[in-house]
Amino acid sequence: MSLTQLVIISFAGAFLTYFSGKVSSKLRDVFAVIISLVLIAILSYFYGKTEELRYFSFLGLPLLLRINMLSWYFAITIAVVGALSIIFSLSYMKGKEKTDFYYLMMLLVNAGMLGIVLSGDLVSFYIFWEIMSWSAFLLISYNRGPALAAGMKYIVMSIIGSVAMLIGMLSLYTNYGTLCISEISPLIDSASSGYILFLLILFFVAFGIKNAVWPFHTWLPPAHSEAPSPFSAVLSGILVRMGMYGFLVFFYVVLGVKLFLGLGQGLYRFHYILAWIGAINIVIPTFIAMFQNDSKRLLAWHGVGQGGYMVLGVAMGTSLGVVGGTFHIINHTSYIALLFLVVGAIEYRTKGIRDLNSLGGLIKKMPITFIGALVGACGLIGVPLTNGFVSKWLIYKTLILKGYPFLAFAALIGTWGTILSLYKFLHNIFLGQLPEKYKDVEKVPFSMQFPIIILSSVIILFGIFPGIPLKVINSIVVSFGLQSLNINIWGISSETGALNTINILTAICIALGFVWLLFRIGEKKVSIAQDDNYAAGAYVPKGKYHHTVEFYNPLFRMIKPYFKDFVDEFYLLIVKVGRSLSDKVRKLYCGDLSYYIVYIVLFLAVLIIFKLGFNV
Amino acid sequence: MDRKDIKKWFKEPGKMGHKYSLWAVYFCTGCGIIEVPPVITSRWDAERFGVIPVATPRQANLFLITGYVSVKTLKAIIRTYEQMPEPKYTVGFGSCPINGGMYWDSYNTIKHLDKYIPIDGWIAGCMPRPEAIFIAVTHLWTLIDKGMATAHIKYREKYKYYRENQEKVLKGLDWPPLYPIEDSND
Amino acid sequence: MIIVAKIFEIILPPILAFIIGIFFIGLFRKIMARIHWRYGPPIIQPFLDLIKLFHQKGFSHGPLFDLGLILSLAGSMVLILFIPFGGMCALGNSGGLLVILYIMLFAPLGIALSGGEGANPNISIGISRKLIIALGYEVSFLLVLLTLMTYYKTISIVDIVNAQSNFHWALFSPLFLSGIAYLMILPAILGIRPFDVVGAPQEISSGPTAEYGGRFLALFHIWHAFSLFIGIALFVDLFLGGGSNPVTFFMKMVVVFVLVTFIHAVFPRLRTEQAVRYLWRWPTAISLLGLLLVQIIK
Amino acid sequence: MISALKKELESAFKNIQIVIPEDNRLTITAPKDTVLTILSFLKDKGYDHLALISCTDWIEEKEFELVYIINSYGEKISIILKSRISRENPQFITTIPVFENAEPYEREIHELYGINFEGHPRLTPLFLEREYEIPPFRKDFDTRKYVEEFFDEIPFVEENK
Repeated sequence: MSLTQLVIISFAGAFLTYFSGKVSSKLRDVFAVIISLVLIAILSYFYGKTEELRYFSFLGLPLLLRINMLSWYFAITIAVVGALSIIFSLSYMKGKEKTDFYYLMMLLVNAGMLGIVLSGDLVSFYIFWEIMSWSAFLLISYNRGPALAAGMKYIVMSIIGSVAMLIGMLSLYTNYGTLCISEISPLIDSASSGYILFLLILFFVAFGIKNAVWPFHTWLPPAHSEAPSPFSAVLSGILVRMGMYGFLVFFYVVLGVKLFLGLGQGLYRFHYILAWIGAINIVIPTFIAMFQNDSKRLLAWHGVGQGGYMVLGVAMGTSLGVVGGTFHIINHTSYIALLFLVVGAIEYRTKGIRDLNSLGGLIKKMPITFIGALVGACGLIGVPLTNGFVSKWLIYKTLILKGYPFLAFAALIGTWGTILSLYKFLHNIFLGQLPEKYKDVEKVPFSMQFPIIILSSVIILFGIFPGIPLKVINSIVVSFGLQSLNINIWGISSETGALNTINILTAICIALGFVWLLFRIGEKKVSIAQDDNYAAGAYVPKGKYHHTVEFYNPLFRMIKPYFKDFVDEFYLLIVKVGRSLSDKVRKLYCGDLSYYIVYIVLFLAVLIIFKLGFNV
Repeated sequence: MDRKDIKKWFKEPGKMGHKYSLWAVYFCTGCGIIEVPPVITSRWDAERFGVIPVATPRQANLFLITGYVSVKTLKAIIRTYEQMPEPKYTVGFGSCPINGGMYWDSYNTIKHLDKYIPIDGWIAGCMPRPEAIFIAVTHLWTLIDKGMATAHIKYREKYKYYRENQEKVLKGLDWPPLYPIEDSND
Repeated sequence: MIIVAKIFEIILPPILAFIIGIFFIGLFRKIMARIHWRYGPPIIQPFLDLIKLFHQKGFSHGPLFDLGLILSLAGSMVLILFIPFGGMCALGNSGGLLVILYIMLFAPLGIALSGGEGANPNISIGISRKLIIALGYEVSFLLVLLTLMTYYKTISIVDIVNAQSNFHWALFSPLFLSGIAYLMILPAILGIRPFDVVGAPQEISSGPTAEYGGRFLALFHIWHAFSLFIGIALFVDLFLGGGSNPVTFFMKMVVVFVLVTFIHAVFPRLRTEQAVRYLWRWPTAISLLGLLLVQIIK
Repeated sequence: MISALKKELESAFKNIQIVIPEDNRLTITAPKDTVLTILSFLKDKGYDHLALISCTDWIEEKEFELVYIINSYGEKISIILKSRISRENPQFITTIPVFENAEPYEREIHELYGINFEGHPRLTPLFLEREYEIPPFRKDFDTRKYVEEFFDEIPFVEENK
C-alpha cells in the first residue's frame, strides 16, 4: 500500500460518491462512509513508517509524497474528523437539496488536506492547498443568503495567503533551484538573515490567514457560523489547523530550531513577537465570544482564541512548549468539532434555531447531546481530566519556567474568558425553562449521536491517559531536534513539577463517591416539575421565566467602549478606499470610441515630450 | 431548652435539629410583620435560639402567618406553604387568622385559615409582642418534642379536602395539586 | 507503616478542613452578632443546622441538579488534598499551583450547572454575577500566583512553603505587594461582603441557593465551609509560611479570618460593576507592581 | 383669588351651586352632563391635578354621587366637584380624555359600585379575587349574610374523616 494509492483513493472516492449520488442517495451515503473508513484504515497502516517517493513531475519539478511522524499525526486527525462529520451529515443533510454536491465537496476537502500533509515538496503542497481552499469556499457558501458574503470574505483572504505563499516559493526556487523540503533545509542555513526574515513574513502571512492568527482572523467568525454544521466542525477542527501544520513545517523542518530561535536579537526576536501575537490572539477573541448571541459565532470566536495557545506553544521553541502546542492542536480539534456537531444536532431538531436567546431547557429532551456539549465545554475550558487541561498545563509550565509571566497571564486569563462564554452557551441552550414550542422535541438519531459519543470519549481518554498521544508527539519533537521529555502513561514526570493525571482521577473519584454517600444518607428527595418553581408566591409565568438576554450585562456595560473589532474596521476601510479608487477608474472607460482615440493621442504626446525633454 | 443534652441529640437528631434551627420564611402576610424585625435584630435576638429569616420557602421550615389573611394573600400563602420542604411548621399571629378577628364579617378576608392550610400553633394578641413570639417558639419546641407538630402530615393525608376548600375560595388555582388526588377514596 | 501514614495524610486534611470550616462559619455568625450588639447563636450552630438540613426532604429538579452540587463539593475536597496543611500535603507532587488553579474551576462550574437545571431566573442572575466577580478577582489572583512562581522559580506549592521556612515569610519579602493584593481580593474569593452580591438574599433571593432545600442546602453549606478554608489556607501557605504543624497553621488562619470578618461587618454590598471596577483597578495595579518588582530583582 | 374664580364659574355655567366652606376650598355641585366641560374648563385655568375620584351611595334617594377632587400646585386651592347619577342603571362617561390618571379610580369604582364608564379602555377587576352579584361597596350588600352564606359553608378539615 503506497502513498500514491492513498491519495488516488481519496480523490477518486470523492468523485465516485458524486456519481453514485446520481444513481441513488442510499448508495451515495454508504459509499461516502466506506471511503472515509478505508482512509482511516490505510493511514493506521502507515504508523511509524517514514518513506518518500516521487509520484509525478510537473514541468521538470519532481513532486514528492513523504510521510513521517508529524504528517501521520495530522493525517490521522484529518481522516477521523472527516469520517465523523460525514457520518453526522448522513441524517443532517437528509432534507436538504444538492446533497451530492455537498458530499463531493466534503470528501474533496478531506482529500486536499491529506494531500497537504503528505506532500514532500512545496509545489504539490501548493496544489493541494488550493484544492482545499476552493472546496472549503464552495462549502461555506453552501446554504445561500448571508453565507455568500462569508464565503467571499473567506476566499479573498485565502487567495491573498496563497499568493504570498506562491511568491515565497518562487523566490526559493530562483535562489536554490529545488523545492523539496528535505533539500531546502540544509541550503537555507547559509542564507542571509534578511532573506530569511522576508521568507518568514511571507509564510507567516500565508499560514497566519489560514490559522486565523489575530490580525488575519476576521474571515473566521462569519465563515464558521454560515457553513453547514458538519462542515464547520471540519473547518474549525482541522482545516484551520493546516496553518499550524505550515508553521511547524516551516519553522522547525525548513528553518531548523537554531535558526528559528536565532532570528532577531533582544526583545525583537521573531519567536518572541510571534508569542506575543499568540497571547493577544488568546485574550481578545475569548472576551468577544462572551457577548455573542449566535451559538456558532460564539464557538467560532473560540476557534480563533484557542489558535493563540498553539501559536504560543510552538513559538516558545522549548521541547515542552512545542509538545504542548502540537498536543493542543489535536485537543482543540476534538472539542471544537464536538461542540459544532452539538449545535448541528440542535439545529436539526429545532429547525435551524441558532439564536441563544430563544432556546432553553433542552437537557430534558436531548440528554446525550447535553453530555457531549458538557464534555466539549470542559475540554475547551481545560477542566482537569480532560485533554485540554494537559496541553494547557504544558504550555503554562514552559511560559513560567522560561520566565515570561505576562504571556502566562494572558493565557491564564483566557481560560476564565472561555468559562464565562461557554457557561452562557450551555445555560442558554440546555438549562433553564423549556419553552412551549420545544415540548415535543425528541432525541437525535443514532447516526448523529455516534460522533458525539466518540469525540467525548476521546476527550476524556486523552485527559486521563495523556501518555498515548504524548508518545507520538514526543517522537515528532525529537525529529525536530529538541530534547525529548520523559513521558509515561499518566503524564509528565520531571523534577521541576510533574503532572500526574492518575492521582487527580483517583482523588476525584474517591471524593465523588464519598460525597454521593453523604448525599444519600439524608432524607430522600422529592423530584418536581420544571414549572413548580419559587416565584415569590406567584405562579411561574409560562415561557417568560428564563434569564438569557444580556447574560453578562454588568460586564458588557464596562467593556462596551472598547468592544469594537478594530482589525475588521481597518479592513473595511481598505475595502472602501479600494472601491472609491476603482470607481474613478471605471469612469475612464465610458464606451464611445472618440474618447479612446483622444487618450491614445494624449499618451503619444506625453511620450514624445518625455523623449525630447530628457533625450533618453 | 435542652440544647446541651447530648444524649437526646444522639437519640433523635431529627427532632432536636428541627427544634434548634428553625428557619423562618421572610414573607409578610399581614400587619404582624412589623413585629418580626425587632425579633430578629439586636433588642430581642432570635438567632440565639437558632431562628433566622431565609430568603426562599425552599430553605425554610417555619412559616409565620403574621396578621389577617385577605383572599389575594391566601393564594400566595398556599403557594409558599406548598413549596416548603417536608417537615414544616406554621404559626399564626393574632386572632385574625384564627377566626377572622375584627374582620369577622368582611367579605374579603379569610375567616378560618386552618380550613385551607394546617396551622401548628397560634399566638394570641392583636400583634403579639416579641416575647410572645419567643413563647410561641418554645411551645413549638415542646410540640415537636412530643411529636404533635404534625400539621404537614395532616396536609399530606387530607390534601383532597384542603384542595377542595382552596378551590372554593379561589376560583381555579392555576397550579397543579401538590399530591395526587385519588377521586373516589371513601 | 509508611502506607498507614500516607492514608492518614490523605484522610485527615478533609476532615480537619470540614471541622475548621464549620467552626469558621460559627465564629463568623458569633462575631457578626457581637458587632450588632446581640448575643448571637452558639458557635456550633452551623453544625446543628447541618443536622436539621439532613432531616429535610429537599426538592430536586433533575439528575444534573444533584450531580452538579456533588461535583462541586468533590472538587473542593480534592483541592484540599493539594494544599499543604501544616506539614501534610497528600498530592503535593502531582501538578502544583497550576492544577490547584484548574481544580478551583470545579466548584463554580458544578454549582452553575446544578443551579442552571433549577430553571429559576434568580439562580441564573446569581450565577452570572458569580462568574463576573470571579473574572474580576481572577485577574489579580493570577498575577499574584505568577509573581510567586517566577520569584521562587517553581510551580509546586510545597517548594514555595519550604522556601519560606523559619520565619522569612513571603509577606515580608519583596513579595509584600502581591500579599497586599491577595488580601484585597480575599473577600471576593470567599464571597463575603463587600462582594457578596452573588448570594444577596434581598435582591435575588440568595442567588444560586434559591432552589436548594434539605440535603442540597446541607451540601452547599459544607461546600461554603470548604471554600472558606481553601481561600484562607492558600493565603497562609503562600504568604505566611504555612506552619510546621496543623496547630500553628490553624492559628494563622484564625487571625486572617477574623480580619476578613471585620471587613465583612463594616462594608456595604457593592453592585456588580462597582465590584469589578474596583477589582480591575486597585488590586490589579498592586499585583502588577509586584510582578514588575520581581522581574527587576530577577 | 377664590371669589374671582367663583364669579367666573357662575358666569360660565348655569344651574351649578358653589360653596366656599374654607378659604382655600371650593365645592361645586353640577348636573351630570356638565361635568366634563367643567373639568376641562378648570384644567385650562391651571387646576391640572386630579387628586381623587370617589363615589357615595345615597340609597334612600336612589342615587350615586361621584366626587372629583382637583387641585393645582400653583394657587394651592382644591376644588370638589359633585354630581349625582341615578342608581338603577349607573351609567357615566369616562374622564380619561381630560385626566389620564382617572383610569384606576374609575376601574375601582366600577368594581366596587358597579358604575359603568363608557369609553374606559379596560374595566377589568382590580382588587377582588372573587365575583359578587351585588358590588360589595353598595349599601344594600349585606356582608354578614354573605359571610354566613359563603365562608361559613366551607367545612372544617376534621381529624377523623
